[in-house]
Amino acid sequence: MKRYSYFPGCSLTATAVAYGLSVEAVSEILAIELAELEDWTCCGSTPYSCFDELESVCIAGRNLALAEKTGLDLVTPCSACYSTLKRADSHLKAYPELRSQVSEIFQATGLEYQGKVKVRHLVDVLLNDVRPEEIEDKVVIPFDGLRVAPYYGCQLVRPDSSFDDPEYPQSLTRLITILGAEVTPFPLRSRCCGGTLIISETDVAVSMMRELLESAQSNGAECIVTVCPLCQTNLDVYQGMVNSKFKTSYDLPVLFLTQLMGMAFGIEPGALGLDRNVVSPGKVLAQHVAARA
Amino acid sequence: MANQAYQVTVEEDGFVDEVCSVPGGECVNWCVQCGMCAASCPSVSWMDHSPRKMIALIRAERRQDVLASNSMGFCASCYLCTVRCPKGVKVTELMHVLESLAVRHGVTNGRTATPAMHRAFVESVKSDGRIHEFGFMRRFYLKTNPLAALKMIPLGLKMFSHGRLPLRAKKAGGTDQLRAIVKKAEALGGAK
Amino acid sequence: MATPAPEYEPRIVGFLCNWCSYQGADLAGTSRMHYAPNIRIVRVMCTGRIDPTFVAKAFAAGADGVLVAGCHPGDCHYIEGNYKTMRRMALLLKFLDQMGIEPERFRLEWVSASEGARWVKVANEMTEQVKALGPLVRQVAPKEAIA
Amino acid sequence: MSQHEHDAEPRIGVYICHCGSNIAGTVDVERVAGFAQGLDSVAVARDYKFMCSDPGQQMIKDDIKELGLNRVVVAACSPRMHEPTFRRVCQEAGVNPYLFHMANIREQCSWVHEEGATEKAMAIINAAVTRAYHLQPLETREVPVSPATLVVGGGIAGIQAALKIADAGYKVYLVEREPSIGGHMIQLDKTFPTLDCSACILTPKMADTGSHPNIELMTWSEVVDVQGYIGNFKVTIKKKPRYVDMDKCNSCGVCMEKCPWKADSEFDVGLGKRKAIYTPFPQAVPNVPVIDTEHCVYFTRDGACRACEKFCDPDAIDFNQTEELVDVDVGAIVVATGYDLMDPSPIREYGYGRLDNVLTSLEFERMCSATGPTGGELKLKDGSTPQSAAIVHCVGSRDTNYHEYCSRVCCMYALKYSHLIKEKVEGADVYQIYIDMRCYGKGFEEFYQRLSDEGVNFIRGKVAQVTDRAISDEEKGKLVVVCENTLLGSMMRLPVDMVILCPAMEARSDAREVARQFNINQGADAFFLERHAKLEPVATASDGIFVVGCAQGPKDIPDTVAQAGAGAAEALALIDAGVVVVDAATAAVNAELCSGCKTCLELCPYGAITFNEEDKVAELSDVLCKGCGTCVAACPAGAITGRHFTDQQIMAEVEALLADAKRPLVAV
Repeated sequence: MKRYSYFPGCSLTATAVAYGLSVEAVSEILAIELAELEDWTCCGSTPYSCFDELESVCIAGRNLALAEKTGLDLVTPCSACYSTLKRADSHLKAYPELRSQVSEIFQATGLEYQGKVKVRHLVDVLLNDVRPEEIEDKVVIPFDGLRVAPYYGCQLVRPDSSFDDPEYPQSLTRLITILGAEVTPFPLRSRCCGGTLIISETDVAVSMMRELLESAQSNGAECIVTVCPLCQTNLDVYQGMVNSKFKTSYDLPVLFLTQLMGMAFGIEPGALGLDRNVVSPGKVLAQHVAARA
Repeated sequence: MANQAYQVTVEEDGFVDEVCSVPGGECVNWCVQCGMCAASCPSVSWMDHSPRKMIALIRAERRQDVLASNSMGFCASCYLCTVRCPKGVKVTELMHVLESLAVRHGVTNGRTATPAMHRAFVESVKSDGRIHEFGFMRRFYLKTNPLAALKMIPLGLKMFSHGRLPLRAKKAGGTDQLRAIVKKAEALGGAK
Repeated sequence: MATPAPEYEPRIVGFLCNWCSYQGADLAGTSRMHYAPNIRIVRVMCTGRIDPTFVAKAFAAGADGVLVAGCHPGDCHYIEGNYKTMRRMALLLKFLDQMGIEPERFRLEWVSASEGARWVKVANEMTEQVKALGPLVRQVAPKEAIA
Repeated sequence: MSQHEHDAEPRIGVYICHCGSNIAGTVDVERVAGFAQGLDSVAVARDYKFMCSDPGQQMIKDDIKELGLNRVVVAACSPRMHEPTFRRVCQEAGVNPYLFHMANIREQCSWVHEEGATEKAMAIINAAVTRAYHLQPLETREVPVSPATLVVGGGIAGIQAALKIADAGYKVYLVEREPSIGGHMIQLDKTFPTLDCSACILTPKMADTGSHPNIELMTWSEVVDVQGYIGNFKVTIKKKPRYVDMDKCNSCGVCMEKCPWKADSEFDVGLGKRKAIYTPFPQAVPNVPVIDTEHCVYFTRDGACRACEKFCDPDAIDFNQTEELVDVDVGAIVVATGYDLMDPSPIREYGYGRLDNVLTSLEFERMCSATGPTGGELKLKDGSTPQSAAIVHCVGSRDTNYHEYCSRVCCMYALKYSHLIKEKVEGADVYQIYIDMRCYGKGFEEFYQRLSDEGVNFIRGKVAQVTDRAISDEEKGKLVVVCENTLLGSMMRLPVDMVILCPAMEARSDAREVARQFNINQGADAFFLERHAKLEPVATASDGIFVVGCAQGPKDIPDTVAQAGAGAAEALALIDAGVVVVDAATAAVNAELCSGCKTCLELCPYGAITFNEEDKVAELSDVLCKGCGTCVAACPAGAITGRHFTDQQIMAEVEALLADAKRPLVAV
């Protein structure tokens, strides 16, 4: 049983609730104990660091301080939280003045952070702690040749990825193929989906997404698999907007890696939140059910 | 002299120092103006000034031109510029730094809604400890562009019907401590 | 950043090999890098020359910390002197422990001729580390004290 | 015990150098001088602007005579800088040079500290004076120098150095690991800024090298071991089997015609083919082929084929040749091992190796060369002629993700390329995408001007991406180069037929092993480190071993040739002197104390210690001993002394260094 301190991140309680469900379902089968960090709050996130440096580091630092008490690695499935928490940790190490300010603030609220927490993304854990061989053993209903475009997005591998290439990441390939699925070429696999610009500068984000969907479809993908709540929301929920804006007809389900994994483990769809996907994956998955079960 | 025209618009000195004083800002001194960041940026075509030019303007002490530009508002934080920069400039970080400076100086830009979105986000975090997407989006749209809010209704419904948009916010356990921290940070010179 | 502070300033003796670390320290100078003045350097041709008693002597003479720096393993100007040092210093650490000298007061580092910045880092870290420990207080167990 | 039985009580002179303001700027030199004056056995302490100047040196000499000084301490720069100078001064004034000690208060004090510099300087000088007190006079020995020189590497640097030394009448062993000398230069087509043909100017030198009576050329060979010391190196060279008898072969080339087996040509960087028995290029020196055992079926399928053997009139083919080890004695070594061109494929966004028609500079040189795989024609993968090309500067150079340094030659050969392209393809569009044009050399700026007139498109920016993803019709089927025109502040997508990358020049992949073999240092950039960046540009950390050409750092042909000349001059100066002085600071065994435990024997890396079986004691050769002191520290009986670094001297230095520190408290 591997134990970790677990930081779901805000999205997993709402827009990406399916991610939260599938992560829990899958980790149970893989004997990963994810102990949810008590009283965790927002990671601080990009918007906050654009608003106020000190506050954003404090807010992220608070979660780090809580995690430090558990003595466990802090795992999050959310790429944005992952990069934000890592950023705060490295900022606190790189900038002494910031560190002293933050510790002053923390003292006043009975917190302390010594910089001992290792922030890790779920993908890192699956790849390097659980390891693909073990995951493969748990596959009961392999997909047969489901063609998947692995979408990494940005913040899983940038600015500083400890476990994959920042521009040509490979880590998902192995994790997807062991499920019996096929990985299609996807040149834009680590290009940006527009992130939060979808809210403030919708046109910009939507045109970025169009390129991604185009690249995925033209390379023969039947669905996109991602590990970032925001990427999934953008590509899934806003796919219709792309279609209406550019007169396209993309119909690409966008699944979380853990949803795909859960299916292969034989977990029933409801428990993986498949009903939460706006672009329904039902049809595509059905085509591969023949060979399954 | 030809560059007199520029001299007129040169702001009072100290902007470079100010940028450098914020964690992540010091890297403006390393830039060689090669434009790798600009050519790697997915949203550069929407920006008033490319990231490279932003650094040039900073070095020219053009505070107003920098802080009033929409460039930060179009940064998607994809960090492609950062990993490619041949001089190790953390361009994305810099964009965040500049936006926070704009907030501090109360400089706003009419042509990007991103800062308003960020503010709405921050307010949501401060009130509930976690981000409550529905509340935050509603707050944002109503503040910036109620019409857009209307356009968003079908989309919101779509998410709602898929159980992805809880309407009521749940206050997170750590909220009070978080607020205390923020208060202290503000006292220490964080943005109001 | 340099250290000078009102509080106590530790004395640290650095034994540096002539070919790598001493040159590295020189490079830090020619590049005008600044670091804590607490380290005072003794030049030897090779760390292999360093007799553990030198280190003991330094502590006895009032050093709060001792640093030994030589070529990176495999780069020794005398082929493998630094490997011998490595083994020797491992023993020394045990001895220091017996003498009630915290192991953190002693450090073995590899600094090459081109690593001026690394020398600065090592010197500053060592100073901070020893400063944190405070002045060297040699605890002598009663028995020894009598003997 | 006192070591002064023989000589008089120490009278020490201490000289504190201001070094202009380099030291005086941060160290209170007057105060330090006053402090020194008060130390035991110090007869005189002075401070002066520049101790290394003539008046400074004279001051020391006068004091030695007038005040009867018998020991000298100079507190100034690093001993690595001026110790030899002041040792000489002492000697000239009749004081044994080993009674001089140098206190480093510049590199390791005034330059690196602000507060506390003066105090530290005083501690350093106190230690220096104490050490000087305990110093003992030593006698240096002169040993003869073997009059030959080893030159490692047969590129333009090695060739030039070898010829200079050989012309001066001294023997040279020139070792080259490839089948022929010529190096990178012989692969180049034209040379900037004069545009003269590289081969045309190099082949005469290669021929001279091959035929020079004083040069023993060892191609297809590698240095495997280096022993000894300045003036007396013992070098072992491995001659790889050529399977062709050098003496019998008449270079007719029939074997190469008849050989049916092909492999990629290293010389044409994979753009062309060569046979399994081959000379890398027609003008090879020596013009004797080698058999590549990986592609020759005689070796892969034992005994098969033998075509070359059948058709060789002089019976030069000899499949039974074996590797040969040759030992040579040399007095000096010139390392001219050159550089590697960086493989740009890790820079994925440039598509090298993934996209057709993205070339490296070296590949383009071969394509331009009349002797190259395309006979000098520019050809795309599909055989057609490129109508447009983009030349990408700073690929892996000036980039902290790869190499921080500037490779120095790319700007100029890039300019040369635009000229060659326009010369070969009428009206071709050529784009230079650069960060800065660095045209610092003689005639370079003029060349830049000339090329600008030829209508090259200069775009200031760094290429972000080379892609084949077209977003418009005019981009279809082209390579698209993405960058910002930083002077216009506008984004560019340049559709071109060919992209030429200018990759960094980097240290040889085996530079680390070579550095260890010759006992020289590498810089942070992995190139070999010169002893002093300005004043000793070709000397290394090891006396008698010199480094020239691109092995020391990226440089163009003129600089390489100049440096090779410097290396030759250094080697000649050493050899011509005929003798070298060996440092007297070696170890010595005290036979009375030696217990014969033999601990020291296997410790010595130079086999300087032998065991005298009759007397059962260790004996030490002070010619072989390099004075590292490892045996001294290890001797359980304390029977070995490290001359000039005795326990007593070092202990005293340590104590004095801490004179101002309080003793550790003892808590019982």
